[in-house]
Amino acid sequence: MVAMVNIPETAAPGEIVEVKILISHPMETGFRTGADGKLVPRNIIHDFRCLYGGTEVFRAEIFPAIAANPFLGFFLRAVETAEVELLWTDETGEEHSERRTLTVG
Amino acid sequence: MMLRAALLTGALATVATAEERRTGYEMMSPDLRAMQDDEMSNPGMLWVAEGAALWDTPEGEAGLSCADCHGGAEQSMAGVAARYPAWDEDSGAPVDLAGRIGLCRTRHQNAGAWDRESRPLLALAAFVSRQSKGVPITPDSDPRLDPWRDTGRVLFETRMGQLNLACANCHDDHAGGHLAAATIPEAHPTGYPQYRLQWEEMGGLHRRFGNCMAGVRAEPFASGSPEYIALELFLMSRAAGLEMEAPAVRP
Amino acid sequence: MGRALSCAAAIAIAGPLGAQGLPDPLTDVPGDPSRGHAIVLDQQKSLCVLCHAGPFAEVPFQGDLGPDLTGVGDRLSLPELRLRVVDSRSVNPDTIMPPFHSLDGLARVGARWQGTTILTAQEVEDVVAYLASLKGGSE
Amino acid sequence: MTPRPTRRTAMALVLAGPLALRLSPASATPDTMRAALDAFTGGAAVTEGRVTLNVPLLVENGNAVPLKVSVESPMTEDEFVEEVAIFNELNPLPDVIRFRFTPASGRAAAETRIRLNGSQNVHAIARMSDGSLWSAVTDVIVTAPACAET
Repeated sequence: MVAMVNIPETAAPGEIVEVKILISHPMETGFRTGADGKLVPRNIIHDFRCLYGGTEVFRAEIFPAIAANPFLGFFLRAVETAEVELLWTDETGEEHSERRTLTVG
Repeated sequence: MMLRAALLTGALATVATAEERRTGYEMMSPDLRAMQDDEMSNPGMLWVAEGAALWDTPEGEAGLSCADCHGGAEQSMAGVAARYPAWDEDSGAPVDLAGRIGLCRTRHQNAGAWDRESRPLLALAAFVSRQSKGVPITPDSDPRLDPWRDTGRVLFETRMGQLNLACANCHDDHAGGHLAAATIPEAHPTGYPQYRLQWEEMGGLHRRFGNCMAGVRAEPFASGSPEYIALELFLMSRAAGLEMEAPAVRP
Repeated sequence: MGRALSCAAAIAIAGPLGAQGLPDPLTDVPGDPSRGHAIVLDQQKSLCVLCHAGPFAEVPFQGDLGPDLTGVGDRLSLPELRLRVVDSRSVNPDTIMPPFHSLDGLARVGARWQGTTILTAQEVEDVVAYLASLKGGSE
Repeated sequence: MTPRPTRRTAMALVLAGPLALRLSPASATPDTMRAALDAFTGGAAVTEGRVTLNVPLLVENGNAVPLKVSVESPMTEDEFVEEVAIFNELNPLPDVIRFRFTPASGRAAAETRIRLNGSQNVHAIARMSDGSLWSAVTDVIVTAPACAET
């Protein structure tokens, strides 16, 4: 699964930085009929988390009303050099992640 | 013939008409333009990223990647999408960019063909087209393409389907008008493959042709058919001078 | 079907006399304006409001490619309306209005639509009855 | 050839009709959304304010509508925004997304793109760390709804 992540590489202590992510995913709603006339099974990313230094700083509970190839933007306060980990799960149950290091100083 | 004459009258005429013409981008809301302009926001960039990875991936029995022959796409592919479709000596016919990538696979990589609307082909085409972003469309001047362009023009102006409409009825005569809420664009193929919100994914120009043909209740031609290649050649000539913007975002 | 083709033939003859329209109803059942109203608003079937604005409060987005249908019943007689709905090419050969009840000269019609007109003869009568009722300003 | 409208007049044409023709008043709230909203608030009072919800007034396609939400808050351990829930009126499900913030978020703001099945109101409700609830509502005109096939 392709994802594009944008997090500043460096930040000053206390600075609030923006995190953006674009994930390749159909976000199949479960309400759509396919060519065979049957409902296409739901497959959405339903849970998204952001850990900073291992602690959850942001989370999103996601419903089928989020667009295909979902885009999320949010913030975190830079306090120390640590890993920023973005984790998400879809209906297949498999967890995906992207990691970036945020250098603070 | 008129078209060919127009193409031969030189650069000044081309520039003047390019200024009068408006791409679909210019007709979009500021929000959609922003979605296209910001690389982190443009969903088509996911395909570009996949294409960049595929460019360096060895494929087929030859075990060759695109990069093995072409080197860095930033240099070797710059402006290429703005010149296509181009003449293919071996088949004695024009090929579009997706067709050329397909021929590279079968002729040089000894790999199996990809469907024209398959994800990897769209991804590679998006990556190659991206290398022409901002480059003015400059149709190939090979005279062997001219009869194809003429055929494309005829197709553009031929009424088809139960609704009995030609492309030109909407995109020449009524561009800027409204079909219900939708503003009719001039149909310049500046940003293909493009991310269409209606599709919720990337798709090629020939898929878009199919949408329009189904819209007028006509029997679509096949993707990659000589008819669509001819139409693509005509539309690219008609759009000469407009800047490439792949991957475009459209409603 | 035979009816549609014979209409097309009639129009070809009527050509220059298009202003007189088609005085004879296509069916024995008089057009029903309320059914016609529903057909005009149907964006999958008649597609009328994709191109025409009119006194249709139910339709938030109306096209502007054809003339506004407000008061069209004052401007055109019933035979004139019938002729334009059946095949507007008899009035203007370059019209972009689809021929709603003619198969004349169509090319490359999709498999799903082959041999059928956009509207049946009765639907044309219903639509024409509705359009004829659009009088005065928007209601 | 008919004269082509400029971009500005084209937008004006699109805008002219629908604003006058919108049927549902801003206060209209279908039952399913009201139920979902009540489930989130637990029936507690919601005050309008402190929440800024940005959705374009008019969108060409409901399949990907940009949405930005932010809430006034110092975002300290003592006082922060816990959660912002977004609701809609016309999709099959009233829930859209729930953003869960922490003091470490630094700013109670987030953006995403949503699907909207037609012109409607979109609601945002924020729950603060002190339990208070704040809201904003905005209406969107969608010219081609999500799920519609052309």
